[in-house]
This record gives sequence, structure tokens and C-alpha cells, in this order.
Amino acid sequence: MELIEQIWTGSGIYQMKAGQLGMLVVCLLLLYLGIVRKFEPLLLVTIGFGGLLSNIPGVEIATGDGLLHLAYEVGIETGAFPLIIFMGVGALTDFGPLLANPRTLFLGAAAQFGIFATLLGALGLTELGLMDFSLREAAAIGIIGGADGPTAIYVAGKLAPNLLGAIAVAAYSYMALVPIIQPPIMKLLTTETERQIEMVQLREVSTAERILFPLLLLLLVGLLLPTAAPLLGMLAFGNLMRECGVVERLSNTTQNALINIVTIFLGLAVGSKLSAEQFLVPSTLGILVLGMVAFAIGTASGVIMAKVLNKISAQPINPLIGAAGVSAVPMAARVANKVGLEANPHNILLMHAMGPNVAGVIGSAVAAGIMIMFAS
Amino acid sequence: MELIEQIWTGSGIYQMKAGQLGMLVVCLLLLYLGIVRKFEPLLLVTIGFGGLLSNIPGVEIATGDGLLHLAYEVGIETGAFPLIIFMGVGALTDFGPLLANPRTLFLGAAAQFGIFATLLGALGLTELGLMDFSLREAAAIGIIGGADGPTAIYVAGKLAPNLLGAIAVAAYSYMALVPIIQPPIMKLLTTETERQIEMVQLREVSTAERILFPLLLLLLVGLLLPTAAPLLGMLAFGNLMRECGVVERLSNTTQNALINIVTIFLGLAVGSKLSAEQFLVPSTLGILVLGMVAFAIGTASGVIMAKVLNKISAQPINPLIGAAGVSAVPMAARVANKVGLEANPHNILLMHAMGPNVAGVIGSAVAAGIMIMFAS
Amino acid sequence: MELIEQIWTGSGIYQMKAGQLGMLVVCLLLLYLGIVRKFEPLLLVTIGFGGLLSNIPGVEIATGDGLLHLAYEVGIETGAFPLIIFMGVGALTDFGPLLANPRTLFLGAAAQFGIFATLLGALGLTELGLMDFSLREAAAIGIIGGADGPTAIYVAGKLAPNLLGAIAVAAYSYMALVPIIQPPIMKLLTTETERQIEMVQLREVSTAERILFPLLLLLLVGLLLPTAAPLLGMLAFGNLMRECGVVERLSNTTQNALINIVTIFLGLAVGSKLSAEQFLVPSTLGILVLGMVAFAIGTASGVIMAKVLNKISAQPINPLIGAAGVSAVPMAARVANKVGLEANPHNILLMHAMGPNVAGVIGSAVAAGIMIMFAS
Amino acid sequence: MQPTLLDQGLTLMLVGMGTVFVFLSVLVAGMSLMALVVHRLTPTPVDVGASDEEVAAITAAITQHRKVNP
Amino acid sequence: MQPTLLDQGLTLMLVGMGTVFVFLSVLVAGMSLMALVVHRLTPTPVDVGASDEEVAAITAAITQHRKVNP
Amino acid sequence: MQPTLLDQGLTLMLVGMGTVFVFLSVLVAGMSLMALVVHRLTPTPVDVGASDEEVAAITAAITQHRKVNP
Ligand code: NA
Ligand code: NA
Ligand code: NA
Repeated sequence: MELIEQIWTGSGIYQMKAGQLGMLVVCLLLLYLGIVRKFEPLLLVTIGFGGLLSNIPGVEIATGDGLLHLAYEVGIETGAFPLIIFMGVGALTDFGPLLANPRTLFLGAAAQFGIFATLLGALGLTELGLMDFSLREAAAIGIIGGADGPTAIYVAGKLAPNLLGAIAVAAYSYMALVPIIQPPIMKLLTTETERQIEMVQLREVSTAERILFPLLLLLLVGLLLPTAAPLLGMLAFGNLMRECGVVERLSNTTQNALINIVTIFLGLAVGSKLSAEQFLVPSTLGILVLGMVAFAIGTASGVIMAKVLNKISAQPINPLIGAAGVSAVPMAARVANKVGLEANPHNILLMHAMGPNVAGVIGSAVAAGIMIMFAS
Repeated sequence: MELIEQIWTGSGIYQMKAGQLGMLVVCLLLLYLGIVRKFEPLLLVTIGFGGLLSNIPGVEIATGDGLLHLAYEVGIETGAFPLIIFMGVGALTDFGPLLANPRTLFLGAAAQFGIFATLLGALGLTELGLMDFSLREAAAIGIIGGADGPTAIYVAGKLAPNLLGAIAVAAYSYMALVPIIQPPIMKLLTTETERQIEMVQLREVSTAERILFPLLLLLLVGLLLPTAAPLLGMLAFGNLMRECGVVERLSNTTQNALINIVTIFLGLAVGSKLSAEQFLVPSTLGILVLGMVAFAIGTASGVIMAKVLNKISAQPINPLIGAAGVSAVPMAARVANKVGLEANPHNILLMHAMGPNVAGVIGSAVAAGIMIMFAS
Repeated sequence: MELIEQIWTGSGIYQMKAGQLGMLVVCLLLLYLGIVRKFEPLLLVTIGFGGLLSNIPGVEIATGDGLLHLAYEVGIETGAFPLIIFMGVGALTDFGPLLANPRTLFLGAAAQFGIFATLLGALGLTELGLMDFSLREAAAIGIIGGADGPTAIYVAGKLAPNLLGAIAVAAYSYMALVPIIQPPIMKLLTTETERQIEMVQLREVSTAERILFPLLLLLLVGLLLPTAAPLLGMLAFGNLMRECGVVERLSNTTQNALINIVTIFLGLAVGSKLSAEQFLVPSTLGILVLGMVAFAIGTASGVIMAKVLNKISAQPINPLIGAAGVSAVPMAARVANKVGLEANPHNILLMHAMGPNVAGVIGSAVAAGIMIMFAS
Repeated sequence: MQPTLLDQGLTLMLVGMGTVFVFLSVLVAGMSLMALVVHRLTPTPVDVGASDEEVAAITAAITQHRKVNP
Repeated sequence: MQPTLLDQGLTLMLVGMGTVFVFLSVLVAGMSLMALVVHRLTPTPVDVGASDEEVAAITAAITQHRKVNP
Repeated sequence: MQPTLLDQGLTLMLVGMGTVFVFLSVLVAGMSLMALVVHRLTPTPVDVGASDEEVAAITAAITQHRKVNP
């Protein structure tokens, strides 16, 4: 009888608190979004499952020597996992469209306005007494507007580990919501005629330029803003392996086995931070609302900047590709292409939008470097 | 001259003790079983070689900062390696046959009787003064009867690290001996007529069921027996990645590069625990004998339970598939199929036996959870 | 204004010292050698990029919790990365030509004379007051003559971590220079008639011999020279997985994902040791010169030993294959083949040269074991 | 009185086998319920198990074999 | 007087956006310079971006589609 | 008297090269013994090295080359 009581008192049902039950529902929702709605499934499925494992009371996997806690300590606290993911992203990214049209970097720059506006919003809510975010926390929240999962996790791990779960969930969820959030804003800010603008075909990019670009990127970021250099450096390293043509086996493994293994443990580790005490609080609601606003502002800034560029540039620029500057690669570029096709069925913007799209990744990492420099 | 003496006194020959020589022979035997007899080669080859490396005196690889010792600390002490292997097993396992015929779970339950009978046997030998096993040690030995390598290593790492080497070797050796140990027991307990029973074709299983099953498994184990949740949770996670259809690249890497890398280091790390002081002792003999008994009892329990189910069930159940309940996937299912074909050449039991076979994995993990809860 | 000043004082330009600038140039040179000149690109690209990342002031990636520093601590200080690379090399190596003609092991032995001559040279420079190397440092420098990157890194990590960067760079650079350094020496030491010698076709090697060879190698090295056993043991393990035929999935992963992942982090970690204080010093120049001499002596010793063997052997031996004894697999064997073809267009030495080539790997590891035993 | 090791083992066996059966029974119930709900919500089955083809293939092979070696 | 959080945020926004634009401007300049130098040194372009073929393929597909559904 | 560094180096060289040769000699002996035992136990060789075909292919290529460019 005693043993049966021990089973009962050791069971998850007996030990379950309301908060944990709430988190189980949240995690099942994440799994639903990932599996059924196909929202960034690589991350939402792993984060969601990690959250389930961590919120069942009595399961010793997200604490002490548990696998998920080890993954968190080794990979998130040190920043190693987001950096390795960035290396993988670099190995997967074709910077050709950006090299063919460097001006699109300005679109990627403008879209980062969403990041800083959100920072300001978070601080404003605090001034109003509605929330209670420190400067570090506000900076970490702002990065959601960068639409870049690993960057957000890297910054949150450094500046606001307590908000990591909410920030990662918001970042990946909104990246998936790009096709819903962006089009209305894009249409609101552009005329039918602007959306019909056709762009001239991209020039050829030589192998030498492709190889030199990651080195240029690393040296510039290192010389100007070293706090952004780990992120952009690993991105550049991955891309150099891709383009240099002599380490194909390393590039292949980086694009496949390595990034997949790290994604699995990154997701589980982030999930292990989805605790009720840290997630089921008003600030999460604030983060979700602010993240949405950040996205909208970033999209708008990108489009407006594209309109400005179109005015001052000799060659026409379709303002829609400005929206791709928020990154969310390659979803945002596809959205720009789709909205463009609606206005002009001959207008293939995809490759043109890839320029600002990858520029947005660089821009967000630069913004992350600034946040880390000032807020820490 | 002095230097030559230093070489001589530093040599393996000079430092070799009888026990280490004995262990080298044991490890060569494991390699023989793995390579020539093809007994679970993935583990016996790696364990055997790890044992060789660790038992040559003077080789600093299984101690201090040595690679094998690091692997042991990082992967076995924390339980990380068996859990990752379980994730891989989940990604490799098709639970369809179990979903099509949930009753076969009872066969997987019955076969776990071998585990507890062995626990009792180990304690009995201690009472008789023949052996000296604590409750924790007896519990770890019992799990051999689960015919599940990673489960046995996980439990031994938690309850009886000193017996880890012997338990792992016994578990994997007996899994390979399934085609020899099981058939006589199966034939002894069934009549020719029973062995000829044909089973109705399995129903179709929908994608939704396949996706929901790992979540159901995780929630039930978490709510009822959290100590089994790390093992079954990782199994469920791997299976969810396999079945959800949206993270194919993660599932592929889990089934290949990740499980292979972890298997290599798991094997080497287990091998590093094959020391003479811990292996060349009477208790190892006890473990080997008890493990064999556990297997026999598990097989018998499964067959008897299948006979009972066949009596009370509307649809016929061939008692042979009960033997597959000990797990040892997919070997035990193949044995059931083979013995069935001998009695009735039209009788294809393979898919029917896969149900109890994977049920045995779940059953053993549940038993492991109980052991960990009570004995620790 | 204050913030802008903070950006300026935090920038790489502001913090840059002359030494770091010098190292950036060195690292760009390594990348040039790797990418454009195709010198051992797998290592020179990763080492070069790691060096760039580590020498930009303010980038926190090669210190503290930074990814590159973690990789160094986990993989180089413990020796784990070179050992895993050796396992991969074992899985990639066909010892068939060596098994068919075991006498070629003597060529691999003779070529190690370069190692010890370099050790002597380093000590001589110290006696002359030109350099200041300890015995440990001289031993680590000597291993460059082994023409084996992972062996050199393993030994340097144990005996002279402060010289690791220079030694690794020298080892990999010279391995790439084999086609330039070796031919003049080979031609100088052989007559046209000797270079025209045709060798008899290699005998068939049975599967059993292939499987038993790694075990024989491990047992002999363990019994005679345990300090070389980690390196040769992992080589043997990789080769056993390759040849035993029952763990193909482990062998494939070792040859691909695993060795590639470890190569990436090994290269980055070695690069993180390319600091100006340790690299831009006179001793580096000494190391580069000594490494070159080591290579030349090793090549000469191999060729001379082959001439001796040719004299005392019943079957003819082309002295050119002696040069392959320095290892640098498979480059040195190809060089021997090419020089042979120049003298006699019917003379295919490639497979004959593979014997001494892989023997050189074993010889260097044995020499490494001796260095570790005496100098530590 | 302190229970002997064997007593402890016996108790553990009873409770253990009990728990295994209870847990797997609950799982059977859960799976049956799940199947019911899924079939209610999705009238037409989406996926077909591999068993059909396999069984067919093996049956065909055996039939063939029997013809050749009657 | 200690600046308020909001003031700090405003400053950070101005400096931040400024830095982002300055950095990316420098990068644009660097890329343009690089392109110039590369083209000066290698008169005939070596590599052709994938965009051409893709654009061609998609254009062809659309033209085809228009023919079928005028 | 403390030996000089150079003396230590010389000794290390002698002992080192000696050990390398002794070890590899033992390995040669071991491999020859192994080959003998294996051939005694398995009369017919199982595996054929790749060298044959390669040599044949290359020889053929050269012969062909000679014919074209005599
Ligand atoms: Na972005
Ligand atoms: Na089992
Ligand atoms: Na060598």
C-alpha cells in the first residue's frame, strides 16, 4: 500500500500545478501551429516538445544533469547553438542577389527600425507602469522585430535569459506569420502602379566576389562593431565554406547533419525554458503584442525606404521588395514576389527580393551587436 | 640504457596484470561475437574495442581527460547517450502495427515479468549468500530481461554504475541470442494447432493517429510515472519527428548521423567500464545466468499471456507473437514469424508480431521507471 | 555623443594593435593558400578563418565562454578532436597495400628520421643561443616532420600548447608542399635506372587479414608503447569499423558527418591559438625552417632506406616509393607515382607507394608516443 | 521489523507488474479513444499501412514457390 | 539628472539606426569597390548567377500559361 | 654532471629511431605471421585488392596513348 501511495505522490497528476497545466496547453498549441499550420516547424515542433517534457512535474530532464538542461547550459548560455545555426545559415545562403545589387542593403537597414521602435515601445509601457522591463529586457524584446530566430535567441541568452522562452516563441511564430502580417501593410503603403514596377535583370556575379564577400563582411563588422562579429563571423564562415569550392564536404555537413543536430537540441533547450513562472506572466502578453508591432513597423520601414530609393535611383526599384528587408528568409521574399505577381503577372520579384531578404539578416545582427554593446 | 628501461617499465607487457589479460580475452570474445557471429554488432564491436583500449595498462584514454572517460562522464553518467539513442529508435520505429491492434500492448506488458522475476532471483541469490546484490543492483540486473540495450544502460547508469559493463554486455548478447533462446520455449508452451492460427489483416492507421500517438504516450507516462518519462519522452519525440511530416530533415539526421555518432561513443564509453575489478567477479557470472533466466521467463510470460488473450478475444491471436513482447526489435518479431511459418507456411505473423515487439520497448521503459522510482 | 564615443572605443579599429593586424594578414595568407593554391584546404581554410575571428580585438569568441575557446578546451586540450580525426582517417584508409607488402613498413620507419633530426636541430639552435626551445617544445616541433596534421596537433596540445598554432600551420602547409619539396630530393638521391625499376604486382589480401590487422596493431602498440596507443588505437578502431563489414552505418558516419564536424571545430580551435604573442615571434620562423628541414630529411631517409631494401630484397623495390614514407597521405604516394612515370611511362607505382604512405602514419604515431613518454 | 530484501523484491514485483499492466491498459484505452475520435472527425482514412503490400508480396511468393515445388 | 529609461531608449534608437545605416553603407561601398577591383583584375566573368535560368524558366512558364488561358 | 639539452636530444633520437624500427619490425613479423595463419586456415583467398583493375586500366590507357602518339 505504501508503494502504491509512493507511485501516486510521485505521479505527474498529483504534483501538477495549474501553471504547468497551462504550459502544457501552450506547448500543445505550439505543436499544433508547427505541425498542422506549418509555422516554422523545425523550431516550433522541437520547442513545443521540449516544453511538454519540461512542464510535466517529476520528469527530471530539464533540471540538474538532465539532457535538456545540459543542452541549455552547453548551447544557449554560451551562445554556441545560435552561432552554429548561423554558420549553417551562411552555408545555405546565396548572397549572389545582394552582390548583384548592393543598394538593397539599405532596405535591410531600414527594416531594422522595427527593432528599435519596439525597444522604445517596451520602455514606454514600462514608463506607463503597464509593464516592468529593464533596458536589457527591452533590447532583447526589440530583436524579435529582426525576424531572425537564432539572433533573437543569441541576444536573449545574453541580455534577458528569463525572457528567452517567450522571445524565441514570439520570434519564430511571427516569422511564420509573415504571409499574413505583411501583405496588407505592403498594399496600404504602395500604389497599384508602384507594385507593377518591373526591375532590370540582375547582373552576373563572379566567383571571386562570392568568395571575397564573407571576408569583407567579417573584416568590416570586426573593425566597426565587434559585438556583432560572433554572429556575422560565423555566418561569413559558413558562406565562405559554401563559396570557396575547396571544402565541399565541410559545407555539406554544415548544411545538413550539423545544423539539424544543433536545431534539435536548440529547440529542446529553448523549450526547457518555457516554465509557467516565466511564460504565464503579463510580460509575455506584452512581448507578443510588441513583437507583432515590431514586425509591422519593420515591414513598413522597408517599403518606405524602397520608395525613397526608387525616387533617387536611376534604375527602377519595386517598393514591395523593401518588405523583404525584415529577413524571415526566404518567406518574406516569397511574399514580396506573390504580391508583385498579383499586380503584374509578368513581374518576377523573387530574386530581387532575396537581396534585401539576406540584407535583413545582416542588419538584424548589426542591431543585435549594438544592443549587446549598450545594454550589457 | 636508462631510457630503454623507461620504455620497458612503461610498456603494456611490463605493467600487465592477470585481470587485464583476462579482460582482453573477454573483449576479443565480444568482437568475435559481434563480427563473426553478427551478435548486435553495432554495440558489441564498439563495446569490445572500447574494452580493449581501456584494459591495456598505461593507455590513458579511459581515465582523467581521456576521450573514453569524457564520453562516459558526458554521455552515460548523465544518461544523455541512452536518451538520444531512444530518440533515434523513436525516429526509426513504425508504431502502425501497435496502433492497428492496441491489445498487443498486453503482450508487451506480460513479457516484463521476466524483469521482476530476475530482480527477485538476484535478491534470492543474495539471501542464499551466493551473491551480494543490493536492491538497486538487483533492479538494474532485472532490466536485462527487458531486452533493451539503451534502457538497461540508462538504468544501470543511475542505479548501479559498478555493474554497467556486465549489464550492457549481458543485455546486448542476449538480444542477439533471441533466435536461439526463444524457439524451444515457444514450442514447449504452444500446441501445433495454436501455432497454426492465422490472424486477420491489420486495419489501416491514419496519419492523425500516428501523429497523436507519441503525444498520448508522453502525456500518459508523464502524468502516471514521471521517472519513465525521459526514456519514453525521447522515444515519443523521435517518433513525432518521424510521423509529423514537417521536419523530415531533422528526422533523417536523427535516424542516421546522430544515432550513429552517439552509438559509437556509447559503445566506447561502456567498454571503458569493462575493468577486471568490476567484470571478472562472481557477480558477473550471476548477472549472465540471471539475464538468461530473465529472457526465458519474459518469453514464456508473453506466450502465456497471448494464449489467455486468444481465449478471451473475439479475433484469433497466435500465441507465438507473445514472445515478441520482450522487445529485442525486430529480431523477436522475426523469430515469431519464422516459428509460425514452420507450423503453417501461409501464416505471415511478422507485422502482427511487430505490435507486441514495440510494445515491449514501452513496457520495459515503464518497468525501468518503476525501478528508478523505488530503488533510488 | 557619449554613445558614439562608446562605439568608437569599442570598435576593432580603435583597439587594434600592430600584432593583431599582422596576424590578420597571416590568416588571410592561410586562406589564400587554402582556397587559391588548394593547400590542405580543409584545415587551412578553417584555421585561417578561426585566426581571423580571434585576432579582431573586441570579438569575444576565442575567450571565456566563446565558441572557439570552448572548442579548444573540449577538443584540443583533452586531445579528443585529433583522436576522433584519427578514427575517421582509420575508417577512410585502405591498409591493403601495406598488408600485401609488409616490408614497406620499414620505409615508413626510416622517414621518421626527419622527426628526430628536427628535434636535434631545435635543441642545437637553442644551444647556439639562436632560439630558446625546451625539450618538450623541441619534441613537439619535431613531429612536424611526421607530415601528419592530427598527430602534430595531438602532441603539441600535450607538450607545447603555446606553440600549437605555429606547429599546426607548419604541419599542414608542408603537407601541401610535398609536390614541391620532394621531387628534387628524390631525383638527387636516385639514378635514372633506379627510378625506372618496375615492381611486381601486389598480392591479394583476404578479408580476414584486413579485419585482424587493426587488432594486431592495437595489441602491439598497447603492449609495447602505450603512450602511442590512443592515436593508433583510434586509427585501428576506425579501420576495424571499415573492414569488419557489420557496422557499415557507423563507418559511413565516421567517414563523413563525424570527421567533417570535428574538422570544422578543430580548425577553428587551432585558429583561436594564432595570437600575435605566440605566433609573431622568432621561434615561429625557427619552427617553419625546422619543419621544412624535417620534411627534406624524412624524404631523403625514406628514399635511402628504399635503396637499401632494394639491395637486400629478392624482389625489386623502386626507391622512389621510400619518399612516400613521410605520410602526407595520399599526396606523397601520388608524387612518387608521378616521378616514377617521368622515368618510365609504364611504371605505375601508386599502389606500391600507398604501403609506405600509410606506414608513415603509423611510424609518426609511434614517434609521437616516444616523444610523449620521454618529454612529458 | 525491517522487511527482508526478498520481501522488498516481492512487493516491488507485485507493484511493478501491476503498474506496468495498469499503465499499458490506460494506454490501450487512450489509443482506442483516440482512434474513435480520429475516425469520427476524419471519415475517410488517409494512410494505408505497409502491411498490405508486404503480405501480398510474401503470399504471392509462397504461392509461386508451392507451384514450383508442389 | 539621471536620464529616464525612455530617454535612454530614444538615444539608443537614434544611435542604433545610425550605426546600422553607417555600417551597411560602408558595406555597400566595400562591395562596390570589391566588384570594381575584381572586374578590373578578371576581365571575363567566370560565374553566372542562377537567376538567369530561373527567370527564363518562370517567364517561359507564364508565357505558356497565357497561351493556354488567354 | 647534468647532460646538456643536445645530449638528451641525441639519446632521444637514438632510442626513438630504435623504438620506431623495433616496433615496426615486430609489426612486420606480426603481419607475416598473421598472413601465414590466415592462409593456412582459409585455403582460397576471399578478397581481391583493387590494384589489379587499376593497373590494367592505366596500362591499357597508356598503350592506347602510345599507339596514337608513337
Ligand atoms: Na532581420
Ligand atoms: Na522490452
Ligand atoms: Na608520418
